[in-house]
Amino acid sequence: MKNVELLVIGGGPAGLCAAISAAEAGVDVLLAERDEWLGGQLVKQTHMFFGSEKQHASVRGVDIGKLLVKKVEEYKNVEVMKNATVLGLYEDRVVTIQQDGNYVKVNPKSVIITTGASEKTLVFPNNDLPGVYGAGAVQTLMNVYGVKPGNKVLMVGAGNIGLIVSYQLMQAGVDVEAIVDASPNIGGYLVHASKIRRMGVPILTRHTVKEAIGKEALEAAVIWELDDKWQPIPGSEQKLDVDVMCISVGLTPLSELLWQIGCKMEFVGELGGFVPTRSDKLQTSLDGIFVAGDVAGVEEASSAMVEGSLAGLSASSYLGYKIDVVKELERDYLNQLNDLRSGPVGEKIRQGLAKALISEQAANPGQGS
Amino acid sequence: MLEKTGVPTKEQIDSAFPSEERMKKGPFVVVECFQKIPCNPCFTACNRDGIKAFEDINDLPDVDHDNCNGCTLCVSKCPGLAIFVVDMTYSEDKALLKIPYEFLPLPQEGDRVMGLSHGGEEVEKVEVIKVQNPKGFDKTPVISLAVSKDKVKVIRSIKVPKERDRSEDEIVCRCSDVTLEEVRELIRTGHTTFDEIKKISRIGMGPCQGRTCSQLVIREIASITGQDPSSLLPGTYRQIVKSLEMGKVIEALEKEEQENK
Amino acid sequence: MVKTAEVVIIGGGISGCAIAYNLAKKGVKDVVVIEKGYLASGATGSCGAGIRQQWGTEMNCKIAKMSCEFFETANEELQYDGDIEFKQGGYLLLASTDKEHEQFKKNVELQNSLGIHSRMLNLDEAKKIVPHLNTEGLVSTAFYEKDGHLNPFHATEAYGKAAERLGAKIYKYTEVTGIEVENGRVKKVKTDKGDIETKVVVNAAGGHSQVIAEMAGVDIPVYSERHQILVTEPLEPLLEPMLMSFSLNIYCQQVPHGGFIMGRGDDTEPRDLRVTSSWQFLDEMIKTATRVLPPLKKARLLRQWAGLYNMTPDRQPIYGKVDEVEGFYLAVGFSGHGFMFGPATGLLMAEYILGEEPTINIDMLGLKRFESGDLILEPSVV
Amino acid sequence: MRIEDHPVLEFKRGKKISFTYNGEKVEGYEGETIAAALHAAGVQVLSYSDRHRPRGFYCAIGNCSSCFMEVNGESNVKVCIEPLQEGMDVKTQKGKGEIV
Repeated sequence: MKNVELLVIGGGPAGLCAAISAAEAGVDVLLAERDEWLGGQLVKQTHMFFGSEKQHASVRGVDIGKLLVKKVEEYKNVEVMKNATVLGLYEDRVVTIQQDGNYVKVNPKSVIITTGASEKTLVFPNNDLPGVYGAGAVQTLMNVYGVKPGNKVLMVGAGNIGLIVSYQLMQAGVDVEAIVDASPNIGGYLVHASKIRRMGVPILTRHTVKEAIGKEALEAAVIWELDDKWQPIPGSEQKLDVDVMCISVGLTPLSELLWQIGCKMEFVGELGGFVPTRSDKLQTSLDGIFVAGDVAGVEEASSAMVEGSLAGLSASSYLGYKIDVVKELERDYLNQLNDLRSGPVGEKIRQGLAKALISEQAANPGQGS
Repeated sequence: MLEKTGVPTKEQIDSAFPSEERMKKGPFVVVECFQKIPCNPCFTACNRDGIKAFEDINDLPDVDHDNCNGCTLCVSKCPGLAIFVVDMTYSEDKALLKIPYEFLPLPQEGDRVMGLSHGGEEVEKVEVIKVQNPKGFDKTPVISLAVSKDKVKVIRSIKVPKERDRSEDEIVCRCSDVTLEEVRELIRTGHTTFDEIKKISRIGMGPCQGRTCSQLVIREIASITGQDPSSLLPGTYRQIVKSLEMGKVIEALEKEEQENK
Repeated sequence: MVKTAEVVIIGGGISGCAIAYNLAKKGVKDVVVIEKGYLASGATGSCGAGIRQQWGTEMNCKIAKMSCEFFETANEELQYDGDIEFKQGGYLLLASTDKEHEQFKKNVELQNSLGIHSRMLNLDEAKKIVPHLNTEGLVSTAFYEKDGHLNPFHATEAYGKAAERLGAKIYKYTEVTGIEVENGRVKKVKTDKGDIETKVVVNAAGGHSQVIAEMAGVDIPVYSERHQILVTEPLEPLLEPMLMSFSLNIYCQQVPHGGFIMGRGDDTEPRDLRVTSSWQFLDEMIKTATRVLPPLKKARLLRQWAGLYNMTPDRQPIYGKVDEVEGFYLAVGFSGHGFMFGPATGLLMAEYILGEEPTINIDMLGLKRFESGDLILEPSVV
Repeated sequence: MRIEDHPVLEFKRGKKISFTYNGEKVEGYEGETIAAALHAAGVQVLSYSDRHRPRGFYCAIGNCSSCFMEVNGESNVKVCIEPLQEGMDVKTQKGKGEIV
C-alpha cells in the first residue's frame, strides 16, 4: 500500500488548482484522474470564459486546461495518475483505485475530493434509443475525438451547457434544429442564447420532448408546448426530423465518495442536489477531507478553480505546512469567490451556499483553527 | 326519439330526477329505464326499499327517493347500465356523478377526461374522483366524476384517451430496464424512498450504481407523495464506484505479496 | 397511528412480517408491526438469502425444512402479485478435510432421518453439477437439490402485504423509542410517531434485538457483528447451486438476475452495530471465490455491503417468552439464518403466543437454555 | 462523420488502425475510444438490453451501462471509455455478459 500526503481525486479545474496550490506549499500530492487526459470538462470547452483575469477570463476553456496541466506537470512533488478511477473510500481512510484496469490501494493523510458532477436525464417514450445522448457525451465525441454525433440535432435544455453545446455543434458543422426548454425562460447566459439565435436556431421555451421515434436508432423527435402549469398542450405537437437528441437538463454533484466515507450531506436544490456541509475553507464534516468544485455545489468552472486553490491551501495547513502568506492568499481566494458569485446571476448560488456552509469549528470539531 | 336514436328525451330524463328539495339533501339515484322489459335486479340489489317492489317483472323501476340514499349498490347491477348516482351537495360548484363504465383503459383517479352526453357529444372536461372496481361489481366498474352542476342531466359517459400505452418505452433504469410506470406503481403502493424502490425493483443496483436513475426516481417520489425533494434521501452509496474485474484484485494481491518477500 | 393493539411486533424483516401474517391469519385483529426503515431494510435485506436444509442440529433441520416447503408455494399462499424468485438450485457443501467429510456424513444421516434427502457426492459427481468447480484441496461434497435462494425484499413484501390484507397494520419509518413495563407486564410501546398500548410485544428486531430487549429491561445473551457481502455484475447463468464451505469460509451463488453474491464470516469483527464495508473483506473474499470458482476472475465486482448477524452462544435462535416480563416475546438471535427460518418463525411464534398446539415444539429454543447451559452447538455456520 | 475543419480545435489523430465489428473490418484511430471509432463509422447500436431494447452510448464517460459490448471475447466492456487497439474484435452484446 502506498502512503501519500495528499490525494486529490479528480483532475478537472478544481483538482488541478488544488494540486497546484498544495504543491506550491510543499505538499507531496497524488492526483488521480478518471480520464486519460487532465483538465476534466475544460478540454471540451471551446468558448471563452467569463470572470476576471485571475480566472483566465476571455481565454478558451480548452486553453485554460492546457495552462493548468502544464503548471501541474512542472511540480516535482505532484504525481499524476491518469486513467485512474477511485473505487472506494473506506472508514480507515484507505482509498482503492483502478488504474488502467489494475487495482491499487493508497493511504493518504488528507484527501481533496473534486469529482465534479454528473448529468441529469429525462424520461419520455424511447428515451433509451441510440441517438439520444447526454450533452457531455456529445461534447466528448466531437471536441475530444473529432467525431460528429449526427447530422441534425434537437437540444433539450437551454441552460448554459445546452446553449454552449448547441453552439459547438454548429461549429462542428452539425445542424441544430431547435433548442427546447420546459422553463418559461432561458436558463443560461443570454449572450450565449443570442449568438445561437442569430444563426437561425429557434429557442423554444415552455416546450419539452413528447417522444423519441425510431426503431434501432433515433429517426425523429416530437416536441410539444407546455402551459403555465407545466402541462403539455395537446395539439401543439411538432415532429422534428433529427438523428440526435441531446439531453442537457442540468448537473448534480457526483458525491458517491463523500457518502461512502460518511461526510455530512445536505440537500441544496440551488447547488444541484446533495452537497457536503463544509466550512468556508472547504473542510467537510470529516477531519482532513476537503471538497472543491462541482461536487461541492454545481457552479461555473471559474469558481471551481478558485475553490480548488483554496482547498489546496486548507489541506496544506491541515498537513502542518506553514505558509507565510496563507492569510493573504485565503483572503484573496475568498474575495475572488465573492466576486464570481455577486450580482443577480449569483443569487441562487449565494442562497444555496448559505445552506451548506457551517462554521469551521462545527465542520471540524477536533481541529481548532 | 329514444326509439329511433337511443337518446332519451329531455322530458324522460327530467322524470328520472327527484324534487329540488330532495336533490339538496344528498346523493340520489337516477334510473333512466324507459322501456318495459322483464328485468328487476335493481330492486333485488337495493336493501333499503329505495326501489319499490315490482308487481310485474316488466314494470319500470319506481324509485322511492325518501328511502334511497344514493348508495350505488344498484348501479353495477343494472344490465342496461341505466342507473346513475348524482350528489348535488358534493361541492360549491360541482356535483358528483357516478356512472358505470365497462371499457379499457379505465381512467385513473385524478385524470381529467372528456364528459360525453347521452348522444355521445363532448360536453366538458371532468375530473375523475374515484374508480371503484371491486369483485362485487363483477367487472362493471363505477366511475365518480366531478361535473358542473348544470351538466348532471347531460353527462352520461366519458372518453378516456386510448393513446397507445407508451409506458413500456419510458426507461428510468437502463441497467435493469425498469420503466417509469413500474416506478410510479411502486410509489403508489407505498414505497416512498429511493432505497425502498431500489431494493424491490433493482433500480440503481446495476452497473451504473444509480447515477442515471436516482434523481428521476426522487423526482417521481416527490411529485406523487407531495413531499419536498429536499427531505428525500438519495439512497445508500456503497463501495465500489465502478465495476472491477476480480482477477485484477488477485493480480494486485500477488504483486503485494512478492514485494513483501 | 393506532393507540392500542393486541400485539405489537418490533421489526419489519422477514420474522416480524411472517409473525404478523400468521397471527392475523389466526384471527388476531389488531396486529401492529413497527419498522424503523422500510420492510427488509435491516438484516433481512442485507443477507445472502440462501435457503438451506442441510444443518447439523435436529432443530435447525426441522425449522429449515418447514420454511423451505413454505417458500415453494409462498407466491400462491400469500397471494403475492410479484414473485419471490424462489430458485431451488440446491446447496453444494464443500468438505476440505477428512474431519469435515465425517461431519457432513453425520449431518446427512441426521438430515435423511428428518426427511431431508441430502447426499454425499464425490468430486466427479460434484463437477457434473458445477463444471467450473476447482476441486483441488477438496475431499468430498454434500448436496441437496431442494435447497435454494430467494429474493428477501419480495419475500418480506409478500408477507407484509398478506398481513395487511388480513388487517395487520405496518408502520414503516417509525422507530421504537421505549417499552413501558408495569408490574412485570408490558404495557406500552413508545415510538417517535406515538405510543401504542398493548399486552403483547414481540422482539423481532434482528441485529438490534438486544437494544429492544434492553428497553424492556431484559438482558439477552446475544450480540451483533457485521458480515459482509459482495455482488458482481449480472451475467448469463453459470452456477446453479449455492456453493458453501465452512473451512474455506465462503458461500457463493448466482441469483436469477445474474449477479454472483458471495460472503464470508470474520472472527475478528468487533461486536457492534456498524454496517460499513471494508477493503480487507474484498481482498479475502475475492481470493477465496476465485479459488473455488476460477472463472470468477473474469467477473466484475459491482458493489459490497454489510449486514448484522445477531449471534447466540449456540448459533441457534431464541424463541419464546421472557419470564421476568410478561407479554414480552423473543424471536431473535438467528445467528445468520433468520431469513431462511422466516416462515417457521412466523408460524411457530404465532402458535406459541396464542398458546396453540405447536407444529414443532420450540421449548428447547427458549431463553432458559442459557441458564441451564443445555446447549447444542450448530456446527455448520459461515 | 468525422470533423475535418473546426474553427477552434485542431484534431491530432493518431495512427490509423483497423479492428473488426461483428466480423467486418472497420478503421479508426489510435487514441480514440471504441465507441468514438464505431460512431465515426456510422454504428450507433452497441448492445441490446435484457428486454431487447437497442442501446447506444449515453454518457460517454463510463458512468452508465448503456454501451456494454463484447471485446476480444470479454463481455460488459464499456466501449465509451475503452481505448481502441489494432486488431480488436468487437461484437454487439445481447443481454447479460458471459465469463466463460
